[in-house]
Amino acid sequence: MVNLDDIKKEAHRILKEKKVKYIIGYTQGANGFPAVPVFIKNPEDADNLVWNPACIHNLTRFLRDEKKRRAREKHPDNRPVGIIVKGCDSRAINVLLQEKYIAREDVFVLGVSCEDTGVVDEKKLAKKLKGKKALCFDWDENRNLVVTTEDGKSTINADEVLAERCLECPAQSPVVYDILFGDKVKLSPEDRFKSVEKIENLSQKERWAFWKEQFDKCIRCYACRSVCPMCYCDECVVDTISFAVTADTTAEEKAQKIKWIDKSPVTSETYIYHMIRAIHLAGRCIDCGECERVCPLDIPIRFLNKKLEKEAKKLFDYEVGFDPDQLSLVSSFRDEDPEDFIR
Amino acid sequence: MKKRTGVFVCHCGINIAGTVDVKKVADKLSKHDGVAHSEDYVYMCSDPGQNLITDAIKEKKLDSIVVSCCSPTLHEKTFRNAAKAGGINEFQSEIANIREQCSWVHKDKEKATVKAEKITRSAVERVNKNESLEPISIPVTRRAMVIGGGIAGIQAALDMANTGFEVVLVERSPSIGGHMIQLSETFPTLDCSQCILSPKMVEVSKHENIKLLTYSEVQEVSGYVGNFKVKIKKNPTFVDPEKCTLCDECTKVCPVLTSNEFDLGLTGRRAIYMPFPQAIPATFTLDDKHCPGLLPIACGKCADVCDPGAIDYDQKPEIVEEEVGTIVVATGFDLYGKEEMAEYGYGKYADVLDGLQFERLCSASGPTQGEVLRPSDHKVPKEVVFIQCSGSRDPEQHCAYCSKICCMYTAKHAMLYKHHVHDGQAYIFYIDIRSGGKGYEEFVQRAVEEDGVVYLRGKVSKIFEDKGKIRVWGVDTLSGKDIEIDADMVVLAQAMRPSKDADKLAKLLKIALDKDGFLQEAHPKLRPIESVTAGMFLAGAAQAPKDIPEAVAQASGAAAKAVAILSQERLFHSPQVAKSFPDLCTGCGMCVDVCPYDALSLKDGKVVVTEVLCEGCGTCSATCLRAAIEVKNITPLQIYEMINASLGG
Amino acid sequence: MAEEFEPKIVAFLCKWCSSAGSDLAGVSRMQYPSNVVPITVMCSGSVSPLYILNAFNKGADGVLVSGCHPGDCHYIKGNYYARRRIALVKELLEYSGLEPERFQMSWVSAAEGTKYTEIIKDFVKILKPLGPQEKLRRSQ
Amino acid sequence: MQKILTKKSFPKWVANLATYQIYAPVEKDDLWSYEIVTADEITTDYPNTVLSPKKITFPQREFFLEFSQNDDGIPGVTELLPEEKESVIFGVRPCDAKGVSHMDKVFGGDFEDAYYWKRRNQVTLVGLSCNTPPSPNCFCTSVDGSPHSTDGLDVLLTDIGDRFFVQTFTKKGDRIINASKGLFTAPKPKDKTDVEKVHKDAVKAMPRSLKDTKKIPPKLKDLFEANLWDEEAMSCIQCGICTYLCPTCHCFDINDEITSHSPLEGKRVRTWDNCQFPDFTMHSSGHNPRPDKASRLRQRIMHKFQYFVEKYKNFQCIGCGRCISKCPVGIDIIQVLEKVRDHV
Repeated sequence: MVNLDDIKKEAHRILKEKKVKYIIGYTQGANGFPAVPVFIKNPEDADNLVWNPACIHNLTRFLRDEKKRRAREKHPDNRPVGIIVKGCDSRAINVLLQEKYIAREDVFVLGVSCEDTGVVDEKKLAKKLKGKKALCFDWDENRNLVVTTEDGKSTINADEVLAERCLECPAQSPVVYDILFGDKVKLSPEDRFKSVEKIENLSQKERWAFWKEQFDKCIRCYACRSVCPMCYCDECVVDTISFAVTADTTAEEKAQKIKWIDKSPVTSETYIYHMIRAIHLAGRCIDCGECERVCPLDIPIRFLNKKLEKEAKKLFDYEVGFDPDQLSLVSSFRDEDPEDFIR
Repeated sequence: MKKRTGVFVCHCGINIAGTVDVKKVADKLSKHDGVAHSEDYVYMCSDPGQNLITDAIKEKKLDSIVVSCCSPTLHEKTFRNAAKAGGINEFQSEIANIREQCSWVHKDKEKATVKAEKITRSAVERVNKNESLEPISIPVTRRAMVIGGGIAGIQAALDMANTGFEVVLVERSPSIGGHMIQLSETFPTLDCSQCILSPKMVEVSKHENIKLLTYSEVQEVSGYVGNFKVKIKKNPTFVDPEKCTLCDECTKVCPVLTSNEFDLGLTGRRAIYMPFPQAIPATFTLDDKHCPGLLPIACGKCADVCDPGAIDYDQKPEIVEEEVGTIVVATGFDLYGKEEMAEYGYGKYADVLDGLQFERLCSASGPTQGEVLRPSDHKVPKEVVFIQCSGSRDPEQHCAYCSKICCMYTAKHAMLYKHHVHDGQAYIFYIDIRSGGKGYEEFVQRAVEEDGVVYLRGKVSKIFEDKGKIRVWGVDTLSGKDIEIDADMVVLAQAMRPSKDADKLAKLLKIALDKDGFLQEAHPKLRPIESVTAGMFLAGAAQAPKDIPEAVAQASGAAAKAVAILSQERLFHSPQVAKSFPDLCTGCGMCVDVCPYDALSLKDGKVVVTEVLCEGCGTCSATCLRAAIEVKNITPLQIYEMINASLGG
Repeated sequence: MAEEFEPKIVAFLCKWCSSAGSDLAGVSRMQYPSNVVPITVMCSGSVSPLYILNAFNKGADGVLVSGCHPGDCHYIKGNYYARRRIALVKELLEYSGLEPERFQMSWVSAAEGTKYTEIIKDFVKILKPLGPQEKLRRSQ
Repeated sequence: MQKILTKKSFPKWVANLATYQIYAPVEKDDLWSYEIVTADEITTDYPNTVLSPKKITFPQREFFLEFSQNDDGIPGVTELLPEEKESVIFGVRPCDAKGVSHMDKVFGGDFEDAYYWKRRNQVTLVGLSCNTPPSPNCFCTSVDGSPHSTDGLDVLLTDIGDRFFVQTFTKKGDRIINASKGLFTAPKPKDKTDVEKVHKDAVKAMPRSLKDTKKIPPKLKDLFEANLWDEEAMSCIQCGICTYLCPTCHCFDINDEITSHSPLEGKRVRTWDNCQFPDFTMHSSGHNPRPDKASRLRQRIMHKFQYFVEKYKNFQCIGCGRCISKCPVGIDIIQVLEKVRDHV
């Protein structure tokens, strides 16, 4: 079992010893669920850290901000950043390493094992609690969630409230870390791709009906992009102008900006946006499910990424985020790659 | 800012105009954004047609042109030159292929016209975003390398050296000369092989422009046409040629006896030896595989008797690095092993020889000083059976191809045999006689008529030893009769195959092999001398089975090709290469991984392009997630515009 | 009377094999429907998924990507990367509800004019009953 | 005027508004949103919709004009105004209505935005006072609002058991009542006392609050350079949720969107834009006056609680709590404002 005090102790130690610049972790949110990211600089604040089933966020997203910050500063403090990661998040670290976006010495990884559970799906829990506010909760040893609300304790079986991605997670404990909390486990769920098959089994017309309805909800707030640890491009296809623009960029170069997608939130444009997003995450998405969680309109974006995760595994035997030294999915090939779809 | 583009629609007689309303296309395009001039003409590629273009460029102040005509593979150059002549950059010219990809494949005039329009519009959109480019110029290292010191390599080296360029000739064995120096006489003139080759060998050794590296092997090749860097491993001979006086004392005391490669095992040699009397360089070599002397205190006899003290057991292999602008590969051939021939006794029988062994047997400098004697008992063979196509033309078990020279040398062998053994009888089993070549057919006739060689059309099914004879079972397919001959000697015309380790070398050089393992020419008809890699040329039997004249011809051809490169101060490389955008690059290195030419590398976390290595395939740009790299003049923006134009209307 | 639906096809052809192959079809005067507008690229490996999506977005009813046969790539291995990339795009598009028939890939060598002709003929035949592609098409 | 409408006759009333397009909150997959409905789909028990009625009065995308180029390359342009269609939106939360009224100020005044008003004038807002808070993050009372505020509404309904207490404040409001005079009766004293009680209780039920908001605008003036913004923005991911969901955010972008390139066809389109997006303030020179998320978060707060207040004497924020509920990283505007208020 993970012991929060161990985490706090270690956090306190590395901050005190000035090993790290600050620690990215979780703390209690204003209205209970979920937890919220916190950035701890002073050893004494280490006490504010929490570890519970509400620690949903993939904090590696914030490494991008740190990198940008360092780029801006004249005399940056280049000490590593302490970061708390779950199994899925740790694989994001591996991908960032693989893509040379960060160096291993940039981060001090405090890995926390989800052991045989994971994080709670906010919406599932809300349904269970029928609008009541969860005051505190944690897993017991029988994979039950013990929740306390204003009217007392109740226990819910993990499978009923776990985030779907956790039920399909291939690595519940971190694959890269400087220190590990909790037990190392590697459950391989009998079906990692259930959510994908649900849609695959629909007919082409049904699939389209399904996705059209989903895409038409999209308001292009780009939260899915903004929250994704892999979406770190300086310029995104959806941005109207390029951040690469500098004082000496010529008018011609500015004119080179291609409008792959219009700003109008209409089916075609939104469809293209989500396709491009999924393709760009092929072989890079580690299924932390953040994109789907943050969507204010509950678009099951994760299904798109998960599909490509499945194909990468099925067609190319490619697993994401376990080996920081492997070639990326689209910059490698095998002679035996399938080509039955090619005429 | 849109450009001022000129559009020129070609009728190509009726080839295009027959199915495409060229006037309409020209008229429609004249209204396309950025088109300042648009016209049609019956033959754009004709001089008047080209003048039309150059004039229009000048009069209408065009800064780019699109020619709607045949495939760019045909006239791209023509119209780029026309653009140049008009005073604009050649890369401001694009071709819209409305013949092969439109008029020729459609009948419906209306539809074909619409399509021709779209194709042209998309070319206009492309050229609109074309950069003016200048070919990338690369300084040339004006030296050449020849790999392989057989007749082809020698010829190529001499030809290049004689044009005044320095040549590095690399040979794997201790002496140059290759297989030709092993031959006795050569068809169809029967002149002595060594007599015609050794002068060339001497010339090589004396030539001021030739740097000879024998007993050496290529280990590493880097760079590109005009600027290759080659690492060569020089194996130790343990003998200093400067000091060695060729007194030959050492061989007398050497206790080791091993089989002599030069005589193909028909004789033996010492561990310290000179491959053959005319060897170049003329010096001894101590073969460390057999010499015990290299082990401390083991032997050392040769060193003791060597007054000049030329022998140095402590010699180590050294790595020589050579910079050259071009490379000629002449690694030659080996014979297909007798041991492969189940039907002919796996080469177990002493009196079953292959062609080269028989050459040695006939050679005045050979084991028997030119007397034809059976290796087993040194008796004069009275009946000799020659078997052609041994291992050739046999896709099931051996080589599918025809080794080409066997018909001729077998005829020669039979003839030579008769000249040595007047009362002997020569039989030749053959499938076909292929005697194409100057004086070749006559030569074969001479063998039959003057020397009474018996030609039997058919294959030999089996040979085996029986009471000191070699029994040959065959069939004469002309008479249909089974034939059994008790021969004293059998000579197998073994197939020619690429020399040992040619494939490894090809890998180092990044040049392809064909299905049989011979070096692949760039084009079977039009570029038979070039390899697929720019700046590397092929000579001799390394490319395909050849006889001496062919090998020499190709060698001179390769030399000429190589000199064509060396005679230039600088080479020019297409400027349509990758271009990176550091501001967008995050240094993930995916493009570096996919580049087939190692043209990309990371420097301080950003990708950089080595333009001379880039062939402009664009795989990097499709791989990049951040649009941080693209190929000039076929950028994503241009494709984007082309897509839009192709779909409009 | 309504005239028959004519699908619009964009074909990305690699310069060395497929484009040459379609040239050969021309030289041999083979006949195929005029629905396809070819865009010649250097290598199938240079075809970005964005091109494919953009073609559909700008009204293509079908998209074809064609390159050299495995092993024949003029650039040694570009088509292997294409094969992998396109496989992913194809899976994704089908999964998200696009008719699978609308997006195809083929290997066409410089000698395969006939094959190119057949591919285009069949493609048009398959696309006609599907009608116009509206899903990714920018129209509203 | 003040009236009483029994819940029984409510559907009849809606039915009588056949000439109008009727909008009301409906639920699909746990999400509530304003959609075109029929009388029987309208309910009084619903949480905050994801998007406020802003999506109707100021749609995320609207056309300005249509352009094209004929065969001879001659361009043509036609103006596109919103379609003629009167509509009534039922179940508008008082805070959201206030949002609309704030937006009226922005698009009205010295310069009137023709497109906005063409649409706005055709919309009648029928509010429903919040007897129970529709969101755990409601705090309208802290920003000069209330669960039964009337600002921006044409009509306000209050659920008092088996009947609605109906108040109208505009001609538009009167019109839709008068359309079905017979259904409405004059309120009795009991009705009035009931309403007052319901309204009082609603205020008490307010789940969240922010004290001394008055102190905030002057305080903000001096905090432009404060590093408080850096700390608050650390966890911001720069998505557009808070602003797109905000009933009062009104920034927009105008683009020419091309549907066909040859011949050229397309529309000039206005779409929502978002001050939290990095490219929002990007200059073509490459200079970005709001280069980091701190400055963007500051902008959101400053705009709502200082700039707007200076110009219109009102908080722009109407306390609906959407930005709090939906923020992916739990940035809580109330907590931020408290830090601002108590900043020393």
